Amino acid sequence: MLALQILIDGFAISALYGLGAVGFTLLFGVSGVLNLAHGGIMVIAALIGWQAAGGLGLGTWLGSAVGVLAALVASYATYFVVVRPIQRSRAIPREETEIFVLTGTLLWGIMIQVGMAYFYSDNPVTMRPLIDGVTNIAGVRTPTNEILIAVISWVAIGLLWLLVNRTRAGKALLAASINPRGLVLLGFELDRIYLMVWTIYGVLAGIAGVLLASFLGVGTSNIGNLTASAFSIVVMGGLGSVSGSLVAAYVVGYLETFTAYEIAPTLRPIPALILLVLVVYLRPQGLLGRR
Amino acid sequence: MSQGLLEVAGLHKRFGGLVAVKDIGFTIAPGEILGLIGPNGSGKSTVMKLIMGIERPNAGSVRVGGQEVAGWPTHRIARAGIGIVFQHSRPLHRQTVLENIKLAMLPDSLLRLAASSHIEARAREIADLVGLSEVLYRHPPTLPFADLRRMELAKAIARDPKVVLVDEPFAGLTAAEVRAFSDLIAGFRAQGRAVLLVDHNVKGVTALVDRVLAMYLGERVAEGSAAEVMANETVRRVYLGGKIETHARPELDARPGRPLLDVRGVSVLYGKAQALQDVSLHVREQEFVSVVGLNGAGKTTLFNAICGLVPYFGNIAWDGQELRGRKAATIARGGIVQCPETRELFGDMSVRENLELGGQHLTAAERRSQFDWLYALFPILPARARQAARTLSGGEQQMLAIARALMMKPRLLVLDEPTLGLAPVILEQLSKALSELRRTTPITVLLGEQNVTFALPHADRVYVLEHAQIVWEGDPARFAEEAGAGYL
Amino acid sequence: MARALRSPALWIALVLLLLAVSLPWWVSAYILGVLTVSYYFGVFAMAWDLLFGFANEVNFGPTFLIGLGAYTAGILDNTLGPPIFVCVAAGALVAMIGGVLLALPALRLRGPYFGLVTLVAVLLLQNAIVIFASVTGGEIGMNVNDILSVNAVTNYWIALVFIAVCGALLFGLSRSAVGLILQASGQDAIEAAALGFNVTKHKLAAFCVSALFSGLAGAMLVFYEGTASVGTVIDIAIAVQIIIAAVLGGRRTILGPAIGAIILVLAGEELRQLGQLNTFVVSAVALAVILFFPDGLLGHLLRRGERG
Amino acid sequence: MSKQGWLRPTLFAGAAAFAFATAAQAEEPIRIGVIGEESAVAGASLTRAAAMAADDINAHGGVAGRKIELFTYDDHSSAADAVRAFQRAVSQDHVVAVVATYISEVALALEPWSARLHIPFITTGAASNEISRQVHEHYDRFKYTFHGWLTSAFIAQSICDAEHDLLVEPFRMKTAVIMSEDAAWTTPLDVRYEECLPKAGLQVLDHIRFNPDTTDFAPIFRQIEAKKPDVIITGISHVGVQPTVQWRDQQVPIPMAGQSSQATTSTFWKDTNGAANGVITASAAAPGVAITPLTIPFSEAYQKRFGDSPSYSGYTTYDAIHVLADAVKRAGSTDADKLVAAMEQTDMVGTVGRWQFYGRNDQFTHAIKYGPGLITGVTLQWQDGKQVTLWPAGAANGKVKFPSFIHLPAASN
Repeated sequence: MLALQILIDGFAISALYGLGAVGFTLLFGVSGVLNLAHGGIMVIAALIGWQAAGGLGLGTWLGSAVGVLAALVASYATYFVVVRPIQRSRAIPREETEIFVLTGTLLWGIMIQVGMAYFYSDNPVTMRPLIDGVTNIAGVRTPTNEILIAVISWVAIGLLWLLVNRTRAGKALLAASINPRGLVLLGFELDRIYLMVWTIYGVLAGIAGVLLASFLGVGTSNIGNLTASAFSIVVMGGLGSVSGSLVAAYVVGYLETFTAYEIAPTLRPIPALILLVLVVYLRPQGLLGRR
Repeated sequence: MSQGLLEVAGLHKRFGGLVAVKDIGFTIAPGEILGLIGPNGSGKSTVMKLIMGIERPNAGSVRVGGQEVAGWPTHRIARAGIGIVFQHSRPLHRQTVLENIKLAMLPDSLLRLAASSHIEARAREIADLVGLSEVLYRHPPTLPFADLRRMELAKAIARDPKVVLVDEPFAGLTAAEVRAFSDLIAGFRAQGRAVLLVDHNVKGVTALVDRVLAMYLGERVAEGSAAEVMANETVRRVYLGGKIETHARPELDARPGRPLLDVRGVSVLYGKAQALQDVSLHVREQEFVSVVGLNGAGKTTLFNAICGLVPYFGNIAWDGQELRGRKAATIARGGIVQCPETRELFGDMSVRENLELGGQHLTAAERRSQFDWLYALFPILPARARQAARTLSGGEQQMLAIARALMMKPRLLVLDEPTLGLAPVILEQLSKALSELRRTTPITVLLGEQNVTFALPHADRVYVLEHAQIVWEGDPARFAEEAGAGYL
Repeated sequence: MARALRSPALWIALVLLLLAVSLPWWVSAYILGVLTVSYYFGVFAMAWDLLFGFANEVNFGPTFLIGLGAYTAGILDNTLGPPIFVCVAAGALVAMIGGVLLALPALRLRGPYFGLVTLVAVLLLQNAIVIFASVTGGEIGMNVNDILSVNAVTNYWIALVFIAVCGALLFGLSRSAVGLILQASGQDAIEAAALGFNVTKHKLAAFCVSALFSGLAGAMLVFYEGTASVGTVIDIAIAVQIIIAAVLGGRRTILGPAIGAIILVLAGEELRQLGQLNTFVVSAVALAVILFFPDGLLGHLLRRGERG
Repeated sequence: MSKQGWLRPTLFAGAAAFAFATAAQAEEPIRIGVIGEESAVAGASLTRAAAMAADDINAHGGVAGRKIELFTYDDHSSAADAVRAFQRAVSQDHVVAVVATYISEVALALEPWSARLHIPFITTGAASNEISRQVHEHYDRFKYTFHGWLTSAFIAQSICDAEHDLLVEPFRMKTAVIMSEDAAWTTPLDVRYEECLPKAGLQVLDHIRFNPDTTDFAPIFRQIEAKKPDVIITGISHVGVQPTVQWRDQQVPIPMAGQSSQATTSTFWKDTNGAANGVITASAAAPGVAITPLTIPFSEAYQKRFGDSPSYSGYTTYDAIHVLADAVKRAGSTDADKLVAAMEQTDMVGTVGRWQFYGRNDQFTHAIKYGPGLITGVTLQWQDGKQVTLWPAGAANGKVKFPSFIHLPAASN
């Protein structure tokens, strides 16, 4: 019974973690960027979606769409205002671009956090559930919304998989993550590829954001944690490895849920953190990473 | 065995499956200079790293003045008396030349915060010796390339090592500078140090070395005086190959009208190193033109300039139009397709996927016909279609790389070092494929090679590139007697 | 060392120092109070720069070291209550141990991986403090019984002397033989080793020194503010501020980061009228600096000097 | 760059000093510092209410002819920023007293400074017992600090009293599970819960503390359900929206009562999309509830001026300013020690009840007195988008009402 509960509760939250992390890792894989404004972009989607749905009365679904759109815009802004200028700057030595992108996106994330807090206060908000009511799974009363969220997350991830492995554009994306130079030699414009990956990233982060708002509720004060957890999950799974991130997301999600049930709700985040340190230390390339 | 300052014996190094160094051994006596030569991928640089402890040998011994140092951490080996002059290094940008030299003399201690006084004086002496006295207080970023190399040399001298390893001592230097450096290195002999010069070919180091050891594919192929090694059969085969047969088609170049590709006075600078100097060449429709030259001569740079991958001075015209300012991808789509020496395959993707990416811009029908044609040209590929490119053998990877490039239906195929590190059997297959290509299609090819046997049979015309300049141009048939010797 | 005297950075710093000395006679106690805090931040930033600028290790968690120092000192003071300087020393010591712990992964991991470990270290410390609330006061923090002084001017002098001494030591170190070796190791470990330097040893030392000063400053800050809390000495936001300060002032200059920190704190205070938006403005400015003067303010000046 | 950094403020200081010097000839205003945080609902109410209080007082001729002048600062909920703001208020803006913060961490960080700088300081929202304990233990050092809101212990007490009247009596509830965030302010709260809930007739079946950063509450609710209590007694402030939403989504059949600070804010219904329906929480006051004759006028005026209703810290701050003004009047001076002495004598009716402070011999020195006829706080419930007051009976304007998914003991057994 308890095991089943953990199984069910852990599933949706893990799926959400996964969805949040997948875009992040894809972005790194293809363009080598670790976007520390990640949490900020998710929260933009959540807050604007919430306002569109409630304040502007567009309803949950339309509102969510608006939220995702907002995240997309934010993702473009991150690329064009922060990341690309840094990558192209002559004044920044090649070997230091990485740390500069990290610092830059970090600052950008703070700007987003404070800016959003200015308009929406730092109270967490929640989208109305996409569907109301609860479903009884073998005696475990589960919000139907939670099930739907897990489903949507997986559909989104599935679509991503199809895009990358079945479409021409996706193949190019995959190729870029393996060997960008080779791609240029075949006459592909890397700029287009990057634009595409930032688009995908924006949409994924947006969906994750609105789902989070509808599932658990989210506010500007969560931004730090959201970024940190995406970062850790991605590193744990192996930077750039999509499947790795998914595995890691479930490991973390279940570990947290299990801790909350079996050990103590106060210790919820700790085992995951310790595990992360161990993984990074003993297997720096991550669970499924190659290097 | 003779009492040498540096004694290397039975050195072995494996990287995963491939054996990079196989049972290499030699001795260098005090005041002796040994040249270690071999083409790229022959493992000579690895040998140097193994001696210095940058890589750990799987087996073998390295003795300095009788002391076994194999497997030690680099800094202890250095303290044991081995110094190295890197080809590329990153000096301290915020410190002056003088400080950079002093750095090399500091003790490896956390407590000695201030450098002792005599160091200053010594550093100045060394600076004078290598000819840096003019620029003592300049910062490295503001120095010309030759002076940077001088500084590296100075740092090595400052450590007063018993053994000095020098990696490609003359790369990127002008004739005058080469002379100056030769004298400095000769100076080591006078000081009774043991010197190991690592370079691509004998020619560069003949004047300097007492003995030469030639490597190929990780193995020792010859040892002896420079003259002996140059005369050695195997060495000749490695560099020149054996007997050369050629079938040029001079009529092609004789045709009137403007050439398809026209390179005029192109120069390229890497930082401060002159990688390409006022190079001019042209390629006509359907011609097979070979650019032969050793690694580091500038072939790859030339090709990258043509493909828009590096900035250059001078002009490159494609089918009458200036290429300057076009993005690499645009040029590639415009018909100039490069198959680089690094191959740049998509390792985790299947052979078929690699080819499909090459044919992205084709219609489905075109792609199908291309597939059929290429699969016929390289029969091994269809058998491997589902396999990940990473898992292919070197030869198969090379064929895939070429096939992928051809998939794009190029008007000009730029083929850079296709033979790099490949076994003779594979070379034959590649060679067949090229002649096939030449016979059956109107394609134009610009081939860069250091392996002349491979390059010449397919060439209508040959250019020889040396020290960033074109030094010879002409009919492959005349190559052997006119350029061959100078080439070794 | 001879050249250290020729360094423009040193002269800029000296001029600013003289200025700082003169302040108590003509600015309000409040501004002295703000500067006092900014000086401790200055030391944080300098210690961070020693790791990043010289050893080339990107430490996202300087507050891990600072927090260790601060809380050790605070807890010691509230329990055994030895003289303040003993508590501060203890804090510095514990921070140093923390530094070694941090160095272990650093010597194995590269770039983002190490960065993440430092980040996690902070989160773990943060959680630990909440869990052991009985001694640490949990997230609402702890008041320490003793403080350095109530008098703003006295506090100012203490902080000024502190930053001056730390600055001198760190700057001297960075220009000393060891500093050179460290810089070489950071820039090209292989070549440094080939010159006969034990890179591991020097990097480890760098971590210890950086940790030592972070811990010291952290402990001092506690005894100045009279409270230690997650929000004031451990929170990631503080770490970010320190990093911004270093980048703003100019990495690899030791003194630049200190100046950056002071500017940052003052700016934050100046813009207090903007309420919550001041953080936004400060971050935006910092971002602009990163984009347009990646060398930072002092770094920019020095670069000019070198080119000339 | 750094030059103007410190030059500019000095100029301000100089100018300000000059201005006040001249003003002093006439009636020098009483300067009071207010430290809040704009981006938090409670923090914003705090500064706004202070402004209203000052305006009201000044409109009625000020204090013995002296106007009240406020200096407002934003501390971003950071102790460090608050300390700096406090220093600025004292040494640059020369305030005579400071009203600040609803966050215990910040209040505790400010307390030693009010002691060092001898500046009376009232916190109008923090709950930690520590604040008044320190005053009690080191009276001479900390006597300048006053606790303008119920301590955790008294919040717990008022909740026990309220739940007894609201749940135990009418619904025959017998058992409860305590669910509180693992924070310093809840430690004393829980201690008092443990002892007063049984007295109130609710046997405590279990006691769950969780990490304040928790976002997924499903496990916690399931654990609680397994215990089959009649009611969940909360002690949450850092979280609020999330547990409430999941309580609704998961349709946890057990009512939530106790202290949920976020639920006292007017935006809570919107933030939770109505999941708040049926949530019961303690608060200082509620809109449209006449705890005293002053309550409604204030909340309506606030509503008119700022568009939403004040959170609990708004009411207490509004009163605190009046308490200060009243103390200044009685002390006839702004001298810190005289002021403290006067404040200790405070007996004044405000918007949340009748203000008195415990003396130095009471356990909670300088905290406001709790009890019927003094200050009890109110207990309210979200019903269809409105906060309905249920307790104390005198102020009640509605009855307890639970959403459909709640099983009441009557039904269940």
